[in-house]
Amino acid sequence: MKLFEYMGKELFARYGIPVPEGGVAATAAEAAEIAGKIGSVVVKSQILSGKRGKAGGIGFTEDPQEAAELASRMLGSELRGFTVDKVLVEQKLKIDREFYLALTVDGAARKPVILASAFGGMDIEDVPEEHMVRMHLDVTIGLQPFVAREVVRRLGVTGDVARQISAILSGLYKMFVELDAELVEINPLVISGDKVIAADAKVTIDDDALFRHKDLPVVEERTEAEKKAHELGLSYVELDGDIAVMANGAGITMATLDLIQYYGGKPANFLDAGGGAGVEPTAKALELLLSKNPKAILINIFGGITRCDDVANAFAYVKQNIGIPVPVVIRLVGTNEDKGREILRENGIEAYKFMHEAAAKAVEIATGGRN
Amino acid sequence: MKLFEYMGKELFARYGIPVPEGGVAATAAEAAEIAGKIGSVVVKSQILSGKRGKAGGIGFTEDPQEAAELASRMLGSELRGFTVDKVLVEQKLKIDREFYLALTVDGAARKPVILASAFGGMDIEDVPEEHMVRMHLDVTIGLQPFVAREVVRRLGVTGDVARQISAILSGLYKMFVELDAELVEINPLVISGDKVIAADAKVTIDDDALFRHKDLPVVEERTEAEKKAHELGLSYVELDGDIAVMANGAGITMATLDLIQYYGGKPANFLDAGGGAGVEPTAKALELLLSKNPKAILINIFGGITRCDDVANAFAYVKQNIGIPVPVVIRLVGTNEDKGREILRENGIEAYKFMHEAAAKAVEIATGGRN
Amino acid sequence: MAIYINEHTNVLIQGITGNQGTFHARQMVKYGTRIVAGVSPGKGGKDVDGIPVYDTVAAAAEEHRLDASILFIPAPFAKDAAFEAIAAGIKVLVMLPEHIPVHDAMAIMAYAKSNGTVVVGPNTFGLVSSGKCKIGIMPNQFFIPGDIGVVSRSGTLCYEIVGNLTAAGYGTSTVVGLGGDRVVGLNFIEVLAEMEKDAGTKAIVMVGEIGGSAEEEAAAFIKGHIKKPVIAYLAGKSAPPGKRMGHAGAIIERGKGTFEGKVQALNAAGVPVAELPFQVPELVAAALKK
Amino acid sequence: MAIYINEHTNVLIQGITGNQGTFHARQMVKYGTRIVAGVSPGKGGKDVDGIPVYDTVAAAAEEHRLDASILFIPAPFAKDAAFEAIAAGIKVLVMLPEHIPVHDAMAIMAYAKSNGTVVVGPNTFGLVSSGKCKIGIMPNQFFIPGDIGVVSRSGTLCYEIVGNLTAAGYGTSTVVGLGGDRVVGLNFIEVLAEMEKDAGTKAIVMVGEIGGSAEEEAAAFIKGHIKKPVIAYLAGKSAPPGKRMGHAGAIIERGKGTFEGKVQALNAAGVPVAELPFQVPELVAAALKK
Repeated sequence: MKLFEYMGKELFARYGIPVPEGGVAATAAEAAEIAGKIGSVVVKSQILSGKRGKAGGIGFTEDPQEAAELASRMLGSELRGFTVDKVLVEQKLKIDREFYLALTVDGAARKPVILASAFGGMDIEDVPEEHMVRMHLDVTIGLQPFVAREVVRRLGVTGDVARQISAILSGLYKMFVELDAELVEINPLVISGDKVIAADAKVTIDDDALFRHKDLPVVEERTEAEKKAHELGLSYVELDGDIAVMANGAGITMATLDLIQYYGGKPANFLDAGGGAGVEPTAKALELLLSKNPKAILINIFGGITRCDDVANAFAYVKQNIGIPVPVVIRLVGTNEDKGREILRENGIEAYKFMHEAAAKAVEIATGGRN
Repeated sequence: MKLFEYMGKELFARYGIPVPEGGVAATAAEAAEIAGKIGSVVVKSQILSGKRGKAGGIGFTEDPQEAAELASRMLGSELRGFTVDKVLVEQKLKIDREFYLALTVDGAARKPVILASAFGGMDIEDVPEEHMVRMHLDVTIGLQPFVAREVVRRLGVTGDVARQISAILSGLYKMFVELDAELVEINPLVISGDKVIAADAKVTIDDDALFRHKDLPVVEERTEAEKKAHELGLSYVELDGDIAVMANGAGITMATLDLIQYYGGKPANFLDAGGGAGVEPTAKALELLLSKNPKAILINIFGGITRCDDVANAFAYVKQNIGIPVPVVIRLVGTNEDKGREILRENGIEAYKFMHEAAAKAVEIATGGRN
Repeated sequence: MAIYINEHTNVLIQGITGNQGTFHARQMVKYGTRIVAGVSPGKGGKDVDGIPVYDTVAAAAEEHRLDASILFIPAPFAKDAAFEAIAAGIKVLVMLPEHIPVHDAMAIMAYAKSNGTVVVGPNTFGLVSSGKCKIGIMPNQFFIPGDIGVVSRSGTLCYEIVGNLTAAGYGTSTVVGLGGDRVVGLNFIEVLAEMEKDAGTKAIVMVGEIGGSAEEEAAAFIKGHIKKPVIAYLAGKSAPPGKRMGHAGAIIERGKGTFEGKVQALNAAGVPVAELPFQVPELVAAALKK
Repeated sequence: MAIYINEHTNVLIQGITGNQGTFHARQMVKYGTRIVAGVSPGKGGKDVDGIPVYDTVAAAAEEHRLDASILFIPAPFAKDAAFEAIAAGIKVLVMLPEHIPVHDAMAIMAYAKSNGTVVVGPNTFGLVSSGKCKIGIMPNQFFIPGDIGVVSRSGTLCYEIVGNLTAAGYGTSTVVGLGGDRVVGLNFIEVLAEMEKDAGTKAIVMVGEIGGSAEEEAAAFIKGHIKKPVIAYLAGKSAPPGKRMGHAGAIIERGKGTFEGKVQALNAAGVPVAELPFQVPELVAAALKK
């Protein structure tokens, strides 16, 4: 779950990481009030995406009235695919240097990794490797002082700035662990006079750990259909084609989409029904696919923990109770395969054995045989 | 640093470990007041030693007036070598079962160890091994729920009592780690109806970690001379003989005492001057030895990090500025030995090469040649 | 021959009394796996089809030699169960659950490494040494003995590939599901190295997908260390770019992770990449003929 | 021959710019130890008698192969320094400081074990392979090459014993100070096992003391595993019973720890125990004659 910048900064403050003075505003009046207290401010659109500046989502002013106008222009507008609901109004920093500092999970190393650079700012992804500090952490001992010493040494900073960056790193790690973050990122980390301040905040919380962080704000990135799928325990992404797809497992779902594309069709969605879904969730998933009015539905099941009879029963249930007005192509093998095929046969469907055959058939139906 | 029972129980409460209702009293009136609020109480002398019951340091009553009398009798009295300054007045528990539960450091395993038994109470040390649960903990993961499950399984308890003991164990471990304890011990851990309650508390904090626990109460177990020695960074224990001893290192100091005993003498103290003490602390240590009016002083230095010239200079300083009215036998070898011997020679002392020779000489002086 | 597990491996099931645990205990027994004990706190003393159930892993370990364990435990409790297995000295731990918090996974991997435990998963179907020992939830009928080693990041897709191999007459030696999470215990390289040493494996099939850099790293390793033929299948050619993990994600991957990049890296290491699942057996046949 | 360290061992000094660090750096160099680098945060780029100083261990490791490190670091910061050395891959870590919190010591030992680092100490004088490499604070002149291995719980008492051996014409192979704290890295058994294998060691002297059960455990080990002659000296015969660690201390020791008990255990394992330090060389001579 991605957090908005203003939420990330509230958390930073809680973990002792300095952030600019400021506040979040949902109206122009609120923005003016905050700006009035601060003076020279930056007004920043709060969306779950970076590169807001280039897209016009950030403005500077010293006048509260102008801050209100900036906020008024931003609020409700569309920016990089998101609607702006809030703006962050905060003190404009004098920027002497821009650093980059982040903690994330390095899957290959199976460890947290610190990423840092003395060349922070917008073009951080292009900073050459030799200017990028990478240090893996051993979770059995956590972030020890020696790690911070090594990071600041490699950044080439000393004295009080080094001390401040070490302290920020320490707070950042505590937050990373305690909040089950997948990412905590400060870009830029600004040296402003003798102070080091986090000028931005990107925080992503591990969705799988949200059950132990009931106190965190809830940020919803999903579309309505995706949300519904999530509530059903399904992994669902909308695409722009016309063949609705359901398979069990992320890999086989991807491979199914690949096959549709290979045969010249266009998938309407990615729907991984996961392993071991019973009759009811599978039926709900089918209803979800139907709600998008596809030209065909392709179900590709290789039953392991998923039982073929459950899938077949779900199909039968939906067909008998709700009706399925589009052609359905089913590939069904694995656990309880014979039972499943028998149920489908009773419902007028002959299941395929191979997924490429099923995919080719679905494309044929959707394209009206044009491919 | 050992804590008094009442301090341990205050900490228990802070870590969510249930303790009997009660309070600490320094006067009979306070004891009566607490007893008046509770009803049936136990009055317990607060000393840094166990086996208080057998020594008459614990009394029971239901009458506040009698509680005052018990307190009045205990306060100021001598008990097992300690003066009673405070009594703990607390609710008398109905005892259904007595368990034993402790966490300490197992040096041989280099790990914390849980010790637990369903046969707690006064005779815990005699409980046979098969009724004692021992589980080592891996500090890299701490006390995980599975450890508590295994402890209660081996204790043979289930249901809500198991749940309560698990919770107590969890609090106990948190306290053990956060307070740098060497020992946290509950004996007995009482099953009273459907509640599990810590009826006693033995807590020892690691002296070497006190620097990070400035908020803990300070309990002084040392005699005045031992206290002074501690402030000088010396390890000092008073004994009842007449040969004052100073050596550098716990092992060699022990060996020096062994030699004195071997030759028929009696050491007045154990004084380990440690490694690398400079001129001033060594001089102060000498003054400390002199303050106990020994018949002879034996100094046994094998210089490693300790420098022989520093020791010799300290001797010279004390001799010249304060005076040394008793015979001093010195054994001096190791780092800067030649310099040290030369300084001693200038001060009228010929140092020995071997410690057994020096010890024999010191005994000869102290016993007037009777040995 | 086989890697990690074989016909002598004694297997524990943690969470054996749950629906999934019981169902798959039966499936594994049917396959021939030596399921010697189960653990379910509070259920000690009961049994599941004659498999004795204990309250703790330590209690089970008092009665049985335990070589491997498989977890049928809800994600929030999986870390504790994994620690319990590792602390009891179990050397192969199969973690089925998905949705295990990534910080828990990192903690498990660190503890497993310190204790010399091989972790398979999490979010895996398990592993199977065909005809000898299956520790996982894959359908029994597809895993027939043979000399093709298979290692896969994804589950059902792996069955798909194994199904295609089986249909073409190729049995499998050991099939390992690495698991679909960001942090998992085994990677391609470690499994490839074992399969290279395994006398029962003649060719290796890698089932990968887009994202991460595991396939690129495997390719580099194959070049230097693997002499047996390796065939790959990769899913995700048609996938739109996935969600990114801030700048940090980009910095870590440094351009790796795309379908094309992976195909290029594998080809450069002499590994042919099948475009469709059913092409895998053909490529295996061609490689074995060489 | 020697154990743990030898003439090829590259040694780092953590805390080299402090008084003790600098003094003993010179002493070690004088003894012949290959001191290749020092670390003192904030002092990177300086040198001590030509020994380059770095800000961090990682920085030193970029420039030098580091086999061992010795800490001249105040106790409150020793844990961090120890972790730093272990994380940098140093395989022998000598921890001089005393008064290290026991929880810190347990954390260090756990981390060292996971990373395969041998820790000597804390609260030790160090170790020396005589004539080859000294990592510690013991006076140079007593450690002359020979074939007696010495392992001791206490520091100065060990010099005393080695001094007696030297005076009697016995040089030493490797001398190891286990350290005087409750939790230390090496124990008698581990060192005895190494000395048994070491071709440069003909006889072993153990210097023990009352308290704990290390000597009893060593005695049991010697019985089963050590064929070379072992001689012991124990301090503390005259000591009054020490302070006890609650019931827990008694439960852990179960009657072990007394002088008499230790002597009995050692004698039962065929280890003669000297009553006075100067008797050690006589017992060594007698054992070597057999």
